[in-house]
Amino acid sequence: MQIDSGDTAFVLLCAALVMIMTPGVGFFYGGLVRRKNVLAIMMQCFISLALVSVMWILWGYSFSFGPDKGGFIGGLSWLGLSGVGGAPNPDYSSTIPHLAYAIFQAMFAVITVALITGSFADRMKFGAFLIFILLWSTLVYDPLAHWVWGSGGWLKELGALDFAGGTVVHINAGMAALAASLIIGKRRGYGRDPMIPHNIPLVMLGTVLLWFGWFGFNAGSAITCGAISTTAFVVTNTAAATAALTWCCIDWIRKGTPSVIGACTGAVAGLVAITPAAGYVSPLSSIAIGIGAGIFCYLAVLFKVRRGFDDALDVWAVHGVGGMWGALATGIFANIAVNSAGSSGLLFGNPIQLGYQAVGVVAAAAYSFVVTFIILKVVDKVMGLRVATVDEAVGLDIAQHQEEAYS
Amino acid sequence: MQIDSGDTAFVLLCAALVMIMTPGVGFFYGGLVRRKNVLAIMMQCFISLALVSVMWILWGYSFSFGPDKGGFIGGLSWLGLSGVGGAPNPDYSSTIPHLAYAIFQAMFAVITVALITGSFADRMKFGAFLIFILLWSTLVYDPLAHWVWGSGGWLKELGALDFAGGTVVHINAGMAALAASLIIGKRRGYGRDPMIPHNIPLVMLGTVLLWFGWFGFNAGSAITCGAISTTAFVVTNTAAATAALTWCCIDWIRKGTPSVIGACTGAVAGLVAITPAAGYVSPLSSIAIGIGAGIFCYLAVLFKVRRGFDDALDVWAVHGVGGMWGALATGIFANIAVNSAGSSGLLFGNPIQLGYQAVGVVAAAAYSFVVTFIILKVVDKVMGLRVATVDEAVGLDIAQHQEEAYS
Amino acid sequence: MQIDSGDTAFVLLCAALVMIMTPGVGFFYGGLVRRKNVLAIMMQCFISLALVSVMWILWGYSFSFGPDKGGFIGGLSWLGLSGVGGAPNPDYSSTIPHLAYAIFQAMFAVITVALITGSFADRMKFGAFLIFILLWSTLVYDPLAHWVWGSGGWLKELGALDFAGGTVVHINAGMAALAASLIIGKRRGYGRDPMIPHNIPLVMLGTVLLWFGWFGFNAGSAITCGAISTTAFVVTNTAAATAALTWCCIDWIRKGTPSVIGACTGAVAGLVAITPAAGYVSPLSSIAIGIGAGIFCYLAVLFKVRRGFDDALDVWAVHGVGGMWGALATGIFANIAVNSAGSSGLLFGNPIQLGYQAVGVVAAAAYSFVVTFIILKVVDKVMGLRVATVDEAVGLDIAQHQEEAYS
Amino acid sequence: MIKVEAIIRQERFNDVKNALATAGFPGLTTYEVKGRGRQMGYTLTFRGKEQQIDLLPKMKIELVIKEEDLDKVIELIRQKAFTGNIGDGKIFTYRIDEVIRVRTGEKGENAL
Amino acid sequence: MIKVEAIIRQERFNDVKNALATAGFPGLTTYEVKGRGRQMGYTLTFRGKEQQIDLLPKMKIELVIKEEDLDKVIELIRQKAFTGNIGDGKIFTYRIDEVIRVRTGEKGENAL
Amino acid sequence: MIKVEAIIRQERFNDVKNALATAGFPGLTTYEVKGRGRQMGYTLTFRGKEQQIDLLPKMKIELVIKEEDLDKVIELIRQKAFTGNIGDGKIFTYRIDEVIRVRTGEKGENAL
Ligand SMILES: Nc1ncnc2c1ncn2[C@@H]1O[C@H](COP(=O)(O)OP(=O)(O)O)[C@@H](O)[C@H]1O
Ligand SMILES: Nc1ncnc2c1ncn2[C@@H]1O[C@H](COP(=O)(O)OP(=O)(O)O)[C@@H](O)[C@H]1O
Ligand SMILES: Nc1ncnc2c1ncn2[C@@H]1O[C@H](COP(=O)(O)OP(=O)(O)O)[C@@H](O)[C@H]1O
Repeated sequence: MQIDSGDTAFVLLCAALVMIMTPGVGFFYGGLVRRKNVLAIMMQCFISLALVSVMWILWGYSFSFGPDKGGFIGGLSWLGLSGVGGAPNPDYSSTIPHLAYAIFQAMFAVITVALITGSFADRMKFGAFLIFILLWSTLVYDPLAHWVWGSGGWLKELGALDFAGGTVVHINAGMAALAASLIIGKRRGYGRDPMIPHNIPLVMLGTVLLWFGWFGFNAGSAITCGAISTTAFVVTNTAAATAALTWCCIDWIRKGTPSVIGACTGAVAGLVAITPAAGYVSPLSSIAIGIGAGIFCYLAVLFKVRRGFDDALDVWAVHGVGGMWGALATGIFANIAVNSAGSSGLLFGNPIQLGYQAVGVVAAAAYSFVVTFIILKVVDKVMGLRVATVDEAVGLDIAQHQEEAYS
Repeated sequence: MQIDSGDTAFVLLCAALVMIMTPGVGFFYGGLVRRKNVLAIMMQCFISLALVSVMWILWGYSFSFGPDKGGFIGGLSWLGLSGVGGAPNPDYSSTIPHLAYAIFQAMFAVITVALITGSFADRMKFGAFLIFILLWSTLVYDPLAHWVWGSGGWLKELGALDFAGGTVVHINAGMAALAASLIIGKRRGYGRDPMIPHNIPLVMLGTVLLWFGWFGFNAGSAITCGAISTTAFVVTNTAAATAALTWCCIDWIRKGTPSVIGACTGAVAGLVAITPAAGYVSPLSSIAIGIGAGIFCYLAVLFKVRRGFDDALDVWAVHGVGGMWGALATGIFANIAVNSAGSSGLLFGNPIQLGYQAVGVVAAAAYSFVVTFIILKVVDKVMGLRVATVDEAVGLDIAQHQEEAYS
Repeated sequence: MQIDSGDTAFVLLCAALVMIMTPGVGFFYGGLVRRKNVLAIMMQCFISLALVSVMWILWGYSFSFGPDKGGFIGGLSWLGLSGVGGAPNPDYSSTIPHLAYAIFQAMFAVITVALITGSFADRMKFGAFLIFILLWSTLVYDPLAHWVWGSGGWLKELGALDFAGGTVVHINAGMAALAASLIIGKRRGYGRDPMIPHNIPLVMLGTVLLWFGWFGFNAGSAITCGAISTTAFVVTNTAAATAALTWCCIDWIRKGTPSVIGACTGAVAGLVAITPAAGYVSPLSSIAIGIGAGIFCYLAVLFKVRRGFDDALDVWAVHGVGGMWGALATGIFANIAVNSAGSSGLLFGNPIQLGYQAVGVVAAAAYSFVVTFIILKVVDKVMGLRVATVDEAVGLDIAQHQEEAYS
Repeated sequence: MIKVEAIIRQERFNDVKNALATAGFPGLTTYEVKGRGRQMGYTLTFRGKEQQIDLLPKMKIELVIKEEDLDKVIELIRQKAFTGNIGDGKIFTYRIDEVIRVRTGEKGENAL
Repeated sequence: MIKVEAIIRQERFNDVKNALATAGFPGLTTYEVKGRGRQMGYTLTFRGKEQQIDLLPKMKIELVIKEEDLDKVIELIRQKAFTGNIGDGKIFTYRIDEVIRVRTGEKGENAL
Repeated sequence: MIKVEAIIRQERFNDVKNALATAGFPGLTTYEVKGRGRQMGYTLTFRGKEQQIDLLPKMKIELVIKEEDLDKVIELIRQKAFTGNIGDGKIFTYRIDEVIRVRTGEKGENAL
């Protein structure tokens, strides 16, 4: 096994692209909240980058990708990245340094945590948030990553496909967000006081960094650079575009006009949905996946509003539901002609694949929801999750960080 | 023909860089307009990305690069990207997947449309804009791309050089913008009410994303990564830098002080002008091209103000005139010693090249202006191009999208 | 020697990443200053990009990397990049075009100048700044780059290690900033009027672009793409993360709460400190380096406040002190097992390396401080460095550029 | 001397401002406000959730004038700010005791 | 008619605003201000440097009402804006001569 | 009680504010406005196009004081806001009927 400079360059640069998605989430969410809370949520995203990066080096990578323990979790032999070096690893990265694979994966662990922050926006204690990251990333993310991608992971063995993290990242973050919003409760004044996005250009900036970085997320997940990464790149762009258009159409019909926030949300929904399918489907299939993403996530948003739980920035509706649709769509549209290392889905003569996908969806959703629920209940008991009422009224930026965003 | 991982990585990542230019245009333009219209123009750019991406998959690539029909347009055989897959294509991309070439080109089709929006800023109906994109991209962009870059295109056969789109993208967008500004008329209050850029840091952000993405635009246009892409990269940076300095100098002389908007505009003018020449000229020549870009585009802006047509954000002056200068400068400074696959220009003993370039300029400018004019006249008749007066006064963000940028 | 497409793609794209760091510095600094001065400092950074880019083509590269003159400076033979072309150069870039190496290095020369602007923020004349760049880049940056990286440079011959510019870029910029702040004096109203960062999301944007671009800065400095660039990438991310966390911890202890600006500052400090060490140390060592960066730079900030010199945006404390710590840390943590082309440091049995590093630190710091001091004294005498008092009160944006950032 | 405070639609502001200058009333101070009146606002939908926006952006103009100009100024503002729809705005007037020009120290009507 | 100017905490603003509407006083104009009172501000530390912030963000509400409603309105504002800590704000009142509704030209209390 | 409204140059604001505190007048409310007076603005050129900017950014300070302090306060503001050039600003004064401190309910001069 020799290191290929092109593949290595590709994966490293894709890791950089994925890295910028996490602050991208911060800008996206930051623009959507009220002015008094923008720093707090950007800070949560930024600290996710810092804290999970270090945890990943110390134990996260080992738990996720280390030598398999019963299909459920990785072992301890790669703690501190010991033994993870410049040589390729036959299981994960046969043409690039093992270390390059490890850092690429680090960025996935980072962003998954950041995505959840949208659900408890405007009311989570910063200290409690840090404890939550530590526990959640270790107890929820690491095992799930192992199931799906780790050598020996049970979902991988089963044959469930997840090209770039529809299950591990998006369903996972979405269900954790749902649990979090139920436990922490609604924002003060929810449904009475206006809660208008305070800076839509910032939302646009976040969306753009996400779309841009998602090329690294999906195409980089090929871990080599050739036909598969190219396909992943193309369908990523196409699904994002299609879902943005779909969202605008629904908005136009329902509200009389399309909106910037709608277009941005739609694009993200499309990016989410194509993620598990990216290396397995054709460009035309990605158009179908994008349309589905627009419709299902839009409906999920409406459902949430009707049910009245306050997943403030729609993490569940966009990432949870978008991820589920994407995982199932992979079981429908996957085509072995696109990627000989994958398998075909329902439409290409292999209906059982849809079953595997459904197992993955259910397992991931249930595990994430339940364990997140327990973690948050415990943290809430021990130190409280929610800031004081007056702090929520004043805004988290001043109350928690003694800073004002603009002056 | 084998796929080269380095070349493929390069082209895919360059495609990502070009992708980010389109929202970059949105930020650039968005900062330049008044606060009440910033979302509308960012939305136009963002929707260009979405809509043209999908169109490109469905028919745009086939029309532009499909098997030649009489030198004028591509055929229908690649509709839906059928047959455009993981294998290289000898005509366009002998070392990377054909699909990679197709998506790289998609980003060019996207940004060209977005560039035009600056001309009718603050007064175009969003619905009419969508119809305009559909028609314009199909009837103007696709043929022009075929003429210049398509295998068998008549300008390519003639020997006109356009390394990365001076003709196809910039002259084209600039002349379309000129036509659009003439048809849609001046902004309400033009010349009376102040129309001050509302957010210059946003203009800077846009400029920076453009400069950054332009490395992908120009260097990526080599479609391989080696000496030619390196040259293109270097001259791109140099021309942008030189033109920014030139613009500042002129401002200093004329207004007594250089301005941020001037520096940004100058940089973009330099980037435009070096585009057609990028793979063919030496670094020292790129300094000359940058200086010319600063001077000619500055003069064009003054000319526009004197003539009183309201190309609101100077698309014609910067992209149209800059593109023309660049195309002609390619005929002057091109040097076969830089790129053996190109040819030399006037200064290096091949004056006829300047003639070919002039033919390209005239043909592209005339075609773009005339067909754009017709398209817009038709759309105007059918549904009206311009928003109601009160909507223009209130601002497009609220009137068209029911959103306010900042709150 | 043959050109490797993967290595070339990597270095070119890394050059693009480093390019975006300079406007990133502009956003970082721009958010930290008061609203009336944001354009002025973004403009200084942007013009650094423009002016140094052109200077580098004309003479900078030749002075820095041209054939050695006595270990002190490069010769004139590469003026105008003559002879620097598509072929590899055995001394600097054996697998990529020499020109690619030259443009990668250009971006380092650019950003070093931009970093200094934070020290004289809010009070430097724009004209004087331009003269300063011209002199400083030529008389300070170019020689120092030659000493450390130029073939035959005396510090390189001595054996001092500087993987990606801890000495050349950061100590250099930091000491120049110290000299500048002493000469230009405190901001008007320093210590009396509030000087609150006006736009913290902009600070975050700058930080993010820096972190993102720094992957290019450090990993790209391997000039090939394989195990070394991968290591550099990983330790860069880890040190940034660790230092951000460290800074937050200190803030939490001292002020009762962590802040966004603190987290951002910490991350930059970590990035600075890992720069000289990037290709030579293990991930675990980078955690130690990051913690040290957080502590030492924090202390340096406190020291500055106590001493009362007005290095407005802490260039000395973060880049100067961070760079020194990084250079010494390289002499402590370097491990030949990580990079066989390097050498080991104190902890791995080679204490003399720490000595070499100390020599590099002292030489660079002294040279930079003294020559910068002289240059600024001369410029001050000839044309004055500082704007008029009323201009400082009104703000540089209006006074120097006749523009307002927001309206 | 009388102070006139007019709260008008933002999109009518430029016309009002220009008309005042033309009519010989250059002096004014202005800023953005949010207001609520009979026009009780409207409902926006963000991400499927309806939001009641009861405060709408308006422009406030303050100008201090001689008492004798009052009717003229009010008429002029009304004319230029008028669209006929709810939300056109309101004008308040009250008496001012003294005016001082900072630069010269002039007082009273001379300082206007 | 009387103009009431209340300068209150931003975080109490929504409650005050809603209560006024409920009590039959929809008309108001509001904007963000910075103020200093007994509450002399606080000290922030940025990058190790202490900064004295003496101006704190507040919300200003202006509403013109009939004289007879004055006590009621003041009581209502006080109640909703109250936290009991320094910085709760102040209310100023003064007489207004005339009110004109731009749309209709109505004057006086009818125009409120 | 008297309300003093001073519209001054932004760059003089810190000095005025500090001087008022030192002289025993901490209480004030302030916000950014745009204004036009004798200083009719200036012409900017953006991208070759001249733009007439007639509204310039100013700082407005409102402070309510006891009548007896009026002259002192005006003198102080004038002194600190003065540069001698057009655009130095204006001061308006008018009588206030009542002041209420939200926290305590105190009224009148005690509430200042
Ligand atoms: N009683 C009031 N006190 C203070 N401001 C008021 C009052 N009534 C209305 N306003 C201001 O005037 C603006 C326009 O009032 P609006 O009710 O829309 O006018 P109309 O009733 O004439 O249609 C409001 O947005 C608000 O700022
Ligand atoms: N004399 C005054 N003139 C104008 N505004 C004032 C005055 N005193 C207080 N204010 C305004 O009221 C706000 C609240 O005042 P503060 O002193 O904090 O209230 P309290 O003394 O009741 O605790 C201040 O921020 C300021 O905007
Ligand atoms: N008649 C007026 N009514 C309200 N505000 C005024 C009036 N005249 C001036 N101002 C305010 O005072 C500011 C300074 O006025 P200016 O004419 O520049 O002062 P001067 O005439 O003393 O040079 C203006 O920007 C405006 O905000």
